[in-house]
Amino acid sequence: MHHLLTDEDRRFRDEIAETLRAEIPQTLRDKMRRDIELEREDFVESQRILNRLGLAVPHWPAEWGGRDWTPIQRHLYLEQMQVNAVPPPLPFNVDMVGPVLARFGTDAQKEKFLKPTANLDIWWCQGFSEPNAGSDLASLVTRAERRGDGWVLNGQKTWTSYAHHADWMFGLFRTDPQAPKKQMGISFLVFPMDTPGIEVREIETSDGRHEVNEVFFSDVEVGADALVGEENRGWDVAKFLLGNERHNIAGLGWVKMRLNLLRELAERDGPTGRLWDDPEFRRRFAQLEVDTRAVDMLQMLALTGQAAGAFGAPDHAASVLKIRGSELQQATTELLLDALGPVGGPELADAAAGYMSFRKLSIYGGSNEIQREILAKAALGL
Amino acid sequence: MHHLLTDEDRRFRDEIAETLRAEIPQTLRDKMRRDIELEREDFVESQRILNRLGLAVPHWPAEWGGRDWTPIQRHLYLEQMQVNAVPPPLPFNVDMVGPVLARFGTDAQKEKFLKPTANLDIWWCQGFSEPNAGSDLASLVTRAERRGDGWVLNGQKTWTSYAHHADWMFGLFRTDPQAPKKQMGISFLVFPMDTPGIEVREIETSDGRHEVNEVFFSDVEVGADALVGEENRGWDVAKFLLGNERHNIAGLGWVKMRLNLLRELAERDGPTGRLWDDPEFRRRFAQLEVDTRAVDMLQMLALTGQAAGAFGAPDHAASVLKIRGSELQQATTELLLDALGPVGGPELADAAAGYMSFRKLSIYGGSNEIQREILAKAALGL
Amino acid sequence: MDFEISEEDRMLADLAERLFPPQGTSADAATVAEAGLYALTVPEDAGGFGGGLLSVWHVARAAGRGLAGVPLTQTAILPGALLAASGQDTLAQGLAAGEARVAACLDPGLTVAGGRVSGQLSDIVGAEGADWLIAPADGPEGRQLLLLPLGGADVTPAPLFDGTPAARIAMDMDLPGDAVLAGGNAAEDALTLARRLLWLAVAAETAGAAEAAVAETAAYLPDRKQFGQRLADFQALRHRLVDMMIAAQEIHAMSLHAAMALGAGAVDADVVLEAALLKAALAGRRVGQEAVQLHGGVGVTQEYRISRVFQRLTRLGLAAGGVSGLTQRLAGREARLLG
Amino acid sequence: MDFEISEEDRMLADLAERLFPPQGTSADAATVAEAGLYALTVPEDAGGFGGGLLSVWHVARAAGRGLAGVPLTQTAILPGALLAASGQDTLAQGLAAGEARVAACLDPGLTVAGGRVSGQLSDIVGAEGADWLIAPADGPEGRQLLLLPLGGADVTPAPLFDGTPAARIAMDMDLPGDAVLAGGNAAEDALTLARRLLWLAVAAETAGAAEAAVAETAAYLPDRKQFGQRLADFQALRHRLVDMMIAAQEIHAMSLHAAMALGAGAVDADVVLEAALLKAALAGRRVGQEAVQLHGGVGVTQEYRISRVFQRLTRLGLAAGGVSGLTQRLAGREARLLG
Repeated sequence: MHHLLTDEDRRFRDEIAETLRAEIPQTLRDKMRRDIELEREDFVESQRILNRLGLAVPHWPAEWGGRDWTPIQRHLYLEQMQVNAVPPPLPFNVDMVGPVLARFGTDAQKEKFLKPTANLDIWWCQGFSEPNAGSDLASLVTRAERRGDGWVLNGQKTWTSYAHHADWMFGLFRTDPQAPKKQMGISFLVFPMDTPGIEVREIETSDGRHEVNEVFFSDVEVGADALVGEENRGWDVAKFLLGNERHNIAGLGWVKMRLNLLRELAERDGPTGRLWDDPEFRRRFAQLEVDTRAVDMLQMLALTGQAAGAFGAPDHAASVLKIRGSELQQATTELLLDALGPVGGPELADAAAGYMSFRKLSIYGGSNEIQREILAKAALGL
Repeated sequence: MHHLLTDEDRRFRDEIAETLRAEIPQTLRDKMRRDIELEREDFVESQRILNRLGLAVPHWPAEWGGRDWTPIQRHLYLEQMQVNAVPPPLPFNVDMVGPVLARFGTDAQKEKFLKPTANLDIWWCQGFSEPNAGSDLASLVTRAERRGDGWVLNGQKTWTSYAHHADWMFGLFRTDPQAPKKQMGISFLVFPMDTPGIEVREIETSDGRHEVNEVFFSDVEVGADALVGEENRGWDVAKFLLGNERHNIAGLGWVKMRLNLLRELAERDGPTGRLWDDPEFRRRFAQLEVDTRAVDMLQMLALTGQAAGAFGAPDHAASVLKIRGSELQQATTELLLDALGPVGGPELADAAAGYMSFRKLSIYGGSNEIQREILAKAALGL
Repeated sequence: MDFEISEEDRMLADLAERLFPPQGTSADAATVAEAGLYALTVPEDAGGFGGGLLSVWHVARAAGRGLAGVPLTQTAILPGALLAASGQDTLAQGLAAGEARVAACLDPGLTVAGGRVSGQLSDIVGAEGADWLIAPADGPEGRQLLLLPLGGADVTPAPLFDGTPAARIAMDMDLPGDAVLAGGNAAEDALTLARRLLWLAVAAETAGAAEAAVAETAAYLPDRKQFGQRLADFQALRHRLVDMMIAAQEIHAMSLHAAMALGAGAVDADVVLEAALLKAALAGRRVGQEAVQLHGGVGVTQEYRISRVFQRLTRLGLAAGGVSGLTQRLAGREARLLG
Repeated sequence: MDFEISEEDRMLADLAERLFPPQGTSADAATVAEAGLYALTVPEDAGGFGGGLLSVWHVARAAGRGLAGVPLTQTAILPGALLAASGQDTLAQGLAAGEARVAACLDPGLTVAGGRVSGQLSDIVGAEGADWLIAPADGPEGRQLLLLPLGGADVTPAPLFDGTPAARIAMDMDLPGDAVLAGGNAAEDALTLARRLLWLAVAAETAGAAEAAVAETAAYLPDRKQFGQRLADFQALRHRLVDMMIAAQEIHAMSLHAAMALGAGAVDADVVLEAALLKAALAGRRVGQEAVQLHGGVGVTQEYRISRVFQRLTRLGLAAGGVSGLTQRLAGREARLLG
């Protein structure tokens, strides 16, 4: 896609890439590349280096470390992070609670949280989903009852990524069960994870790794300063937060990273010869490259405001990119699985964990079926 | 699948194949093989030869020319007809109205119709579908109003294959619009196509050929002897007829015929070399062979009464075989299209007509979507 | 790279859309000539638009969407570019003005020997009724690009299976003195240029036709009822239509990408073009098949526009040697496709 | 060919289904031993079932459906057949009685030299806790099939990614005097026989696991609600489940076909077996992916059985060199696959 960029953007991209390769330890990037499980300290190390370089929170307001990049620059930065397999800044910190605090927080909250959030001195987790409120988030029922200035929390959150690593949680809680609509009467609260009454239980997943959790609340007391934004108006905060999730939704940088890895592995001598000499591998590889190019170009059209011609209207782009991006990411993990099948051992085990884990990409964050419903209605008028 | 047959069945199959290759003119079989449009007289010639050999109506009652074959023998006969690209006996005659008359007809009707029907001295067409009664056949509205001993027909049929060739029509007509259920009040009538008031109009299809028609009725008078079975009980006749359609529903003989043709064509020298040396062609060809084998074995399980293990229950087999058979037939026409693309000219034009025409296989006779609904309910309990 | 459409291309796209409306009847050759679209790739100083690759993309996409009955690629885009490349200003002016009818064919088939040119050509799009044929011929001087008067040849109309006007040509005549447009490297360069235009136009036309398939199906599903429900109420059909739409968008994006890459002289432009063709061929075919299936019975009749869209997509999917050849070529590349 | 299941196979299938129930917990090695299933391929005169290819198919299918935790193929089916082929009646009796634990590995990796046997093996299924390993070794006498006491080797448990018990083995010990089960052609024949059994068992186990994926999903969809509707009410999901079911049926039919072809000594039996493996690998993988997707979020947790079915299908799909190798081999055949 080289020729589609201005000289300036090309330079920007190349500088970012060079910096990342020079500053982020190879060992960290190798772990990421091969789907080896990252420890808490790996994420912390990566994010602190990025923060020092001004690359952890470039999309935040300038006074809190933001860079005022153009959408294309932001895109190129994210893509280079992925292509170079840099362990990404924790999304709960930099994409979710950070921008929320910068927008809705009190001055005291901003002072207290934003710098440590950018530097991963505080590890945040997200308390949104509940057993019966996943795709249909507004159905949440976990209670925050008024007691004095603060609240008492009771109930359960689920799918809470890295709750077992987290220092603080931000989440949505029902502060007014009598509100006339289910989107009303919800508040956005933040509190430390070591508050008494919080219990974290691992959810075992098919990749055999510990990432998601259930979090139970029994009479958990939080203070008045836990509230972000207005009481009972937490849905507005959530909408703002979820809107931010849409950047780089396709994750094509990961696809390209994995295609690079595949090419590299295919040129090794394997137990059944050099994979690069296997025409069936080459066919699948080429097909993936063609598809990636096409989706990459769709993404460029969306980024440059020329989406209408291809998408009908620009706001359909997110759903299309989510569907195709997840499909392509999954297809690359599948090809990697096949490439390492005859190799066996730990290399295969890591690839298998990656393959199984990334099935979630087409499920989480609004499943591909939900995206198709959105498109059927919004783009096709059905 | 050779080893799955008894010696006797193998001999039976080989004899049928030899007879067909010896007796049915090569020119006729070549036309069929290459999807060249058949004329009326081609069908007549083929069926009369078959009838002389006792191969036009082997599934009819023995007194009207039937052969008392086992289900496996019937299957092998049908498969060999297809593998050898024999223009098949007209289904409206031999699979539809013939068995209906043998079962529901009066002695006079049997005497009058069965022999000429087997010999294609009478060409029948089927008046079932209407503009708003296709998949939902019982919604038909074309009227047959009592006048004296007979009826007067008014309304419209559609999708009537070869109505322009036909001597007679059999069809379903609403004789009692006041019947309490839409399946009631329908009668099965037969009448000559040259009865005054019948008008046949061609439906142009994407393969550019004349096969299906609309048939309009304006005050068409038919006599008492037009009725087959009981008045207002035509739905029973229709159910019997449609049940008979289920034989050889997969059409795998056509798939095998076309795979043979593809192999033959691939070994010619083409404009871009020998297609058989093209690994991408070979891959698709091998994949089709594997899939055909699998569906062929499913069919054998259904035929030998061992379907329950694979299908859950035997009566789900028909829907599965319809879906997969149509998909495989379509896939072979698609590969043929690709094989002849670089050749161009009339060979390509015929292959393209075949490719486009056979899209109907997944639509007619209960679309694959309807089959999936049937299976979801019957086999999966959803 | 500027993603904005230029003023000129906007005008050309609008013109093409008026001539080949997404609904209704597509213009005949005379109307297209009068509107000036035969001048698309004729240089401005020969009275043409001087349209570049992006102009070709916009016009071909509109032609695909509107199921143009006139084979613009072979009778305007290629002839204009080839005449321009060989300095045939007079004939180019005639083409631009709609006075001379020229067809171009890029495949070998003609032979020059002993001062005569001869050969059998089939499926020559736009040759019926044309005055001139531009075609390569092999002979003692190697491959030459010839401009031949069709008056001296035996031209039998034989439309392609989707109705595209075409002809079989049997030729055996004295080689006119001024027939050679280019020889040697110049001939190869001209043919390479023309092949790029042809492939780009095929990909862009596929993008337009796939869009049309999606639009027709999206209009049909809410209209038609079965078992008392609108077809649009069946979720399985809705989801399949969404996947068709995404496929059409990918063809659109990828063919536009190829136009921009060629225009920018990108090092990987020819690979991107082949990738765009493969994407168009595979995705266009699936879109056509699904559109017919979702239309049900009427999908295979000529009554609804979709059957003609399907025919068009089927024919376009066979261009450039078909999917096997394209797959082989892309899979066989040592260099990575992604820049 | 008789399509009816024999009395003996019906009994074996029922036994396997009791040990590896479609719901609930699968039996451990001791229970399987007590039930006698380690005797499956041990000849009758050595106290075994003397089960043939169809017996293996029935048991492996049940093991797949019930997600057997015991790797029967590598610890019963292959050892029984290999011990029988080399006349090791005493050890075969021990295997059948559940007293001796034997694992078989068919891949090269061991070397014989100077009276010693050595090598590194990884992913050896069933080797942790086994007393004996049957494995090929290369040396001055060519490839030999060895029976080795694992007491003399370094065995590190390293389960496969789906939890299948397996080990890494580092070996460097004197070659016991009676270790050679077969050499020369006899060794190759034994390995060929064992490879057929392995592949057949993989295909049959995939058939069972795919069935399980369909059954789990069919049970889940009516149970779970989203936006106030049962998931089973979403037509798009229903249709995808039907396609999964058909795919599972094809794996079933094709693997059974292979068992019958091998049993009948059909000339194309080995090709049918490879075709069955390819079908199993490709269709099994799609079934697993779709089952997870249709389960939604819980599909990737260990809470529901489907995640273990998915892991199993993923692992089985990598057997026999994977889909690339199988595709290449079948596509490269000159002879037609269809008889």
